Amino acid sequence: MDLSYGPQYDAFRQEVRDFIATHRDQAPRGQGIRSEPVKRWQKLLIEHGYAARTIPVEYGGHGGEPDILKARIIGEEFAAAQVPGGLGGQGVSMLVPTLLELGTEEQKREFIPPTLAGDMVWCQGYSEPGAGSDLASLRTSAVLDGDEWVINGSKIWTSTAHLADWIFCLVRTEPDAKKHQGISFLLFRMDTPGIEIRPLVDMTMASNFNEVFFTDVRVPKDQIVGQRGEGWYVANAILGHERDSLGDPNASLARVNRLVELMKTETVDGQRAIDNPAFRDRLIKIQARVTALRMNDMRILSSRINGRGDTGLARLITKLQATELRHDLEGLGIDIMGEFGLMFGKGPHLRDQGSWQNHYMYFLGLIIGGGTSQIQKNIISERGLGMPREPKAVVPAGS
Amino acid sequence: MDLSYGPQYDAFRQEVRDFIATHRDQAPRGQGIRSEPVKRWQKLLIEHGYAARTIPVEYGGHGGEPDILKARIIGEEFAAAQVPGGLGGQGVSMLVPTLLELGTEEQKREFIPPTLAGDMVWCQGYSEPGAGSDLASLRTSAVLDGDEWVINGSKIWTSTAHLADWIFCLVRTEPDAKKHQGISFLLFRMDTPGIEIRPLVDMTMASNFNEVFFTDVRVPKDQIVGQRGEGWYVANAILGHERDSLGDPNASLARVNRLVELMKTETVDGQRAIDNPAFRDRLIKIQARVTALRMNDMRILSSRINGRGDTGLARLITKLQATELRHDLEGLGIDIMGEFGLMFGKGPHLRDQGSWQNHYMYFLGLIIGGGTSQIQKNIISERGLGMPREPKAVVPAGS
Amino acid sequence: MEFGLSEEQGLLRESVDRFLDDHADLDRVRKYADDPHDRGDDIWSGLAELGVPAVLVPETHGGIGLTALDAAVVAESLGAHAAPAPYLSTAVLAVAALRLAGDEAQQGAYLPRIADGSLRIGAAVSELSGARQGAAVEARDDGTLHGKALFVLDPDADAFLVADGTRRFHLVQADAGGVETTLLPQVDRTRRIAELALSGAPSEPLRGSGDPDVALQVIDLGRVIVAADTLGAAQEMLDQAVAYAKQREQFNRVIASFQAVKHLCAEMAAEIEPARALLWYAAHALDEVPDEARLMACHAKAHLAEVGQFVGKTATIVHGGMGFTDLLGLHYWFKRMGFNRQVLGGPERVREEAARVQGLA
Amino acid sequence: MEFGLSEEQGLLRESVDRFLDDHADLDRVRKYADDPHDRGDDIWSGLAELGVPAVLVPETHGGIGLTALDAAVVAESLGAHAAPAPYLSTAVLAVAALRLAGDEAQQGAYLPRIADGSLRIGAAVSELSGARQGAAVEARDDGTLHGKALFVLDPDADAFLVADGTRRFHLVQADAGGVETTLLPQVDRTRRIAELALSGAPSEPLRGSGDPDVALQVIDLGRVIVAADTLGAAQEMLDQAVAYAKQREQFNRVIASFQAVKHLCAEMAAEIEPARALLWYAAHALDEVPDEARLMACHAKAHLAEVGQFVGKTATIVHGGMGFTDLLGLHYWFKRMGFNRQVLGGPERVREEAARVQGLA
Repeated sequence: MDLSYGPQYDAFRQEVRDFIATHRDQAPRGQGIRSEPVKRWQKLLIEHGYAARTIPVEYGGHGGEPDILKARIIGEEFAAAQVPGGLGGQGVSMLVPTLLELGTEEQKREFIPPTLAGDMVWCQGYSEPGAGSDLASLRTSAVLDGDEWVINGSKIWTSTAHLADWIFCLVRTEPDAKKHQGISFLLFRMDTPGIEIRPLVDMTMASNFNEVFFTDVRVPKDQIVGQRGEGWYVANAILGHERDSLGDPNASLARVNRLVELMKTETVDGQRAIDNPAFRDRLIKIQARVTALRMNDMRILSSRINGRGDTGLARLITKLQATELRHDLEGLGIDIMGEFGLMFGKGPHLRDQGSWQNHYMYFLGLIIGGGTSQIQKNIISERGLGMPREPKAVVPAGS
Repeated sequence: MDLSYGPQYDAFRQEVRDFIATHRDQAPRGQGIRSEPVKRWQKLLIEHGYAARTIPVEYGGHGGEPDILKARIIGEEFAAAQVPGGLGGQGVSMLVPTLLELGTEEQKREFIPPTLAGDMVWCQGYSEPGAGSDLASLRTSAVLDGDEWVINGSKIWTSTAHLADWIFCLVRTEPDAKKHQGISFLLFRMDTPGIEIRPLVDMTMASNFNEVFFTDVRVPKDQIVGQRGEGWYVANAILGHERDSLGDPNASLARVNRLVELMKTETVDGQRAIDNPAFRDRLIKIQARVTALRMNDMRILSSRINGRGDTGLARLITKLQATELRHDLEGLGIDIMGEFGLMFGKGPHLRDQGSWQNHYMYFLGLIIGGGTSQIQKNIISERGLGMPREPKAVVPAGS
Repeated sequence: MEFGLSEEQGLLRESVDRFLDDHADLDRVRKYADDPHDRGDDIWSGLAELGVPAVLVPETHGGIGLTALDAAVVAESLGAHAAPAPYLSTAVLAVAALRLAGDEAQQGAYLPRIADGSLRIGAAVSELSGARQGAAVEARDDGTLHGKALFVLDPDADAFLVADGTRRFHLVQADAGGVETTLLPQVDRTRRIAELALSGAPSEPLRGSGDPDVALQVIDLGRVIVAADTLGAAQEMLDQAVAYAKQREQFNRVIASFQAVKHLCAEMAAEIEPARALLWYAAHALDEVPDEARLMACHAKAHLAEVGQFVGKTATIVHGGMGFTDLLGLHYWFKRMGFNRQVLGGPERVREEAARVQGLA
Repeated sequence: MEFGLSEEQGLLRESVDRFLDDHADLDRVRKYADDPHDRGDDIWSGLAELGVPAVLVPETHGGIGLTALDAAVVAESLGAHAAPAPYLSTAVLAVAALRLAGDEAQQGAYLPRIADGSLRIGAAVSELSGARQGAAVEARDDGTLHGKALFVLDPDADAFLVADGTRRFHLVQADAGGVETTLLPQVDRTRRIAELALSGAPSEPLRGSGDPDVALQVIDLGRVIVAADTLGAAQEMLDQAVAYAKQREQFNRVIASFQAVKHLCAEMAAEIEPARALLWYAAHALDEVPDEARLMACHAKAHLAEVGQFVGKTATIVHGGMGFTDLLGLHYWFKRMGFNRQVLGGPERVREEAARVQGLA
């Protein structure tokens, strides 16, 4: 066990700190994703290798060698300094890696540079109202008509649809093929005629998501990644990435620490929450779980760096445990405040901008989204423990 | 809501109390089930209608009218006075009601009177090592050879096999019929040649159960209840009774009260367990659950008395909740004692004869036995909530 | 012997259910949630026609003089519909305070108007079950009230029941001088709460509330009613989850046929059924088993809070992504149970009180 | 950077596993459990050949001077095999006490004999993590010990490490006058504990133990080792449950294909994996991160106690009736984790200590 990153990384960490100290004045402050400060900042980060670090120069990246620890250090230092890092979003985090792996040379040159530069914003069109956990049963269709795909159907949970220039979208192109084999991966502009976006209000009363409806949307034939019918495999080539990003253990740690502070100030009948032993017991239980997941994350990181394949189960359980833990943790925050914990929306007595209620619900959403806890348990038992899939059900004829 | 039993029942309760006060000297004290004091006491109870209350006189019972409240009062008063009630055991509680419902007149006259009198002791042969929750897949076979059934196979969890004169036993008599339809319900003597009994040690290190092996056991053809192939229905006619008897809420209440006493005397570093707020919080949580199940039980009782059919779900959940609750409750008892809670077997520092450890394990056994919690949840969702059975699996040919 | 609802109680429940099905459906609830000027008067006056505000008012004062269990039955229905109504404050807490501590004149003046639905009384009693820094009301000899009350139920009422720092009750007219309410936006938009600032507000003391046990009895009743609201909401969420699972298809099957989904629903039912019996008994005990009343009220409040939290989460999960959206409005029940968990004491504190009641703490 | 076991630690684990597979299988464990005269000498001497008792003994005293994490790796293997061995008492607690508080002569006298397996030392330290009425040891100026110690680990040892009421350590020979042990039959039959009555027993103080923190450091280490034992046992129970589910058929399918069974196994794995990382870090922190050592030891002890309880119950349920019987011996692991839950502090008390360590209580 050696938890130091080693001297060369200490030097790198110092570099990052120096960069932040020197340039932090130039960092954007709450401006929108298309604003000049944001784009300038992104450009600066790419130049220094703090964004798009491993993406080749010819596609607008920094062209550095992959280094998990450097990536981690960059993330840690920008977070600690509370300075925004490189652009995120589904274009950068999902489409770019997909194109790098499976796109044509033309596609890489056309789409990656503007995406990285912040000039081209993407949304993701995977989920459908009827499909849910059974993603592969999607029904949005694309039919070839001359040189164009004609798309009809709808998507749901498209988080930046109202801001996006383009969408990467799964559609059914081979209606007669088996479920997973009839899907293609298309790219098209969001201002194509026939696209309607409706914001989807969620239980936090925010519209973080949208529904997107397609009516005879016509898309050039060659805006496909991979071959016809390969869309499922294209999408899954990077789907694992998304799962890892939910329930960041360092965010949970920060949240526990905040909870401790809150417990020292919130009182009922003159008793501080931290002096209520039942609350304290719940706090320490949660603190141990947060610590365990942080260490689980360290173990996964270390295993990646050292090229070991011994943390398969540790990875598979992360989404399930991290989202459940955060939901519980935020719920404790509400409980220790009592009625103050109910406050939500703009008003007096709001603690931490109402974030305890907001996260409590948002993490319930994450327990469900990206594969519900039930699906996660299927995956853990099948891939992690080698237990058999459920036997195929006898489907009555005609269904 | 009217929780009084009414004046006529108050009078009845007084009668029972008077009986106990007058006769308690005659009650057996720990003697075996075949002993004279036990049989004399049983006879006295039947005469007064405190045992075999509703069973016709011609079969050795008291011949009273069914009255759920009187039955409850008898149970309450004998328990409160810590005086043994009428004989229990699988013969009295399971076979007798089965015979009353489905036995022939000859069978009733032959088997019920000696069973009630304590002269004929029974064990139950339902479960098999290979069958478990899937009781109907049992494989013990009975083949008709002339005027006799020839039985081969084995049974497990037969709790009084080593004490019993007779067994009521499910066997497969129609190997070609569908699973549930090939079973018959046979009665035979436990001293029939070819029967071997092996005690089954359980995790409490006691031998409360046995395995019973049958090798060419020959049984007269007419010792069958119901018709050939009807055994599954015969057995299920009364199987519901057993479920109700697990996790008696009044026993749980007594146990909580004992736990409170224990928490007042057990100390660590000079602090009584009851003064440890984390333990106290766990205690009150459990006390609420015990109260809820007691009230659930009252509701079921009331619904029976009043001939209502509105407590179907309340009944279905009882076994699941009561066994899990008792397991948790006994576990709290162990925790509040710390290392003293580990003590088991004859030795110093044993609290309550080691019953906390013993029950902790025994109720884990009850969570499993008589339909595991998983099976219970299937039943609750299907029968209670009308959710569909799992679709039939595609079974590969040949299996 | 009869453990359960009487035929009359069944009919009461049905009549309230039927009215709310028709007049407080989800669209109506959404409208209330979105419009701060909507007092839900149509709902309350309709409920008044059914006798809902009169449930606990004695017949001598124009009420129907029913029991706490009847009041709980109504609360179950309100919870099941996530219905906006000043029931807890007006029909329960204010009526109980007037019955226990009001003099004959006060009872005569207020109870009939509560009973017929024409008078709504908000409840500023939160400090009785847990006071916060800066929140306390002082009653001066001149009959004026000074100070601040937090988490006041139904701030758009005509008058307020106010508990002062000595656990005595007072009535204050909403339009009196020195009375100022500030809405506290909170997560459950089917109920409103506010901060009440009192600066020399003229008030009318309920003189019988010198006995400190009176305030506790009012809170006991309030806790049972809040727990009943959660019971109704939890049952509704389970019902919705089961119904949704039976029609939603995934992987070519209705999801109700998946063992994992079935077991989630079974676990909800297994929690709700005994909780219902506990709740009914706790309500019954308030009138009929005084020795157990306070303990049972604590058990019902704390236990239903936990059951409600479990069911709220689990029913949402059974609905999948649809549960997380506003489309089905499932979150109105989720948040209502979240509200119920905290008002009149969160579960940890109420359990500690249950221990104290038994002499264990 | 390397979070996890080194290659050497992997080999250490393998070598202990292999030995215990062969020489402490379930039959051997049963024999130990059934025969009070069986000290498991064959197992301990075999482990000694592998260096197990020497793990924490410095090289200068004939040991191999490894880290707390190495010691935890060994404990995992012992837990996984439910192996009877005086590891916690002799190789961990006594060695730690001698290293921290023994003088050079004492270290020279005892550590080499511990390291080669020839000296077994029982541990009478339970009062350090929670004293019971009547249990306390007093050390008199004449070097004799008086009083009673409860829950003494490995009572059939050659000598005892005894903590007195001032948290100082002493060594007492088992065959000295005034030393009497009474076996305390308990549920986990893979370990033995006793009551130790000391009436003027001659003893040898560990003079460095005047610093009260020394005793706490010994307990910290002991807690991590106990938690590691639970981790090993929990993983073994999960492995057995999965293996059983894959071969046991019900309703014409292996039960491993039922979603309910799969989810139970997934839940166990989901608890065990992060607990493993926590445990490893807690062990690492004992040597390398002194600021966090005590808190992490508390977290590891309390959290593994809860994980162990969950896995013990769940793995038994997956086995159905077979899990309740003695046939597969599954209960040996169940009870071992039950024992680990209580020794050196139950979870509630250890969590309270974790709060105190952080200044929160």
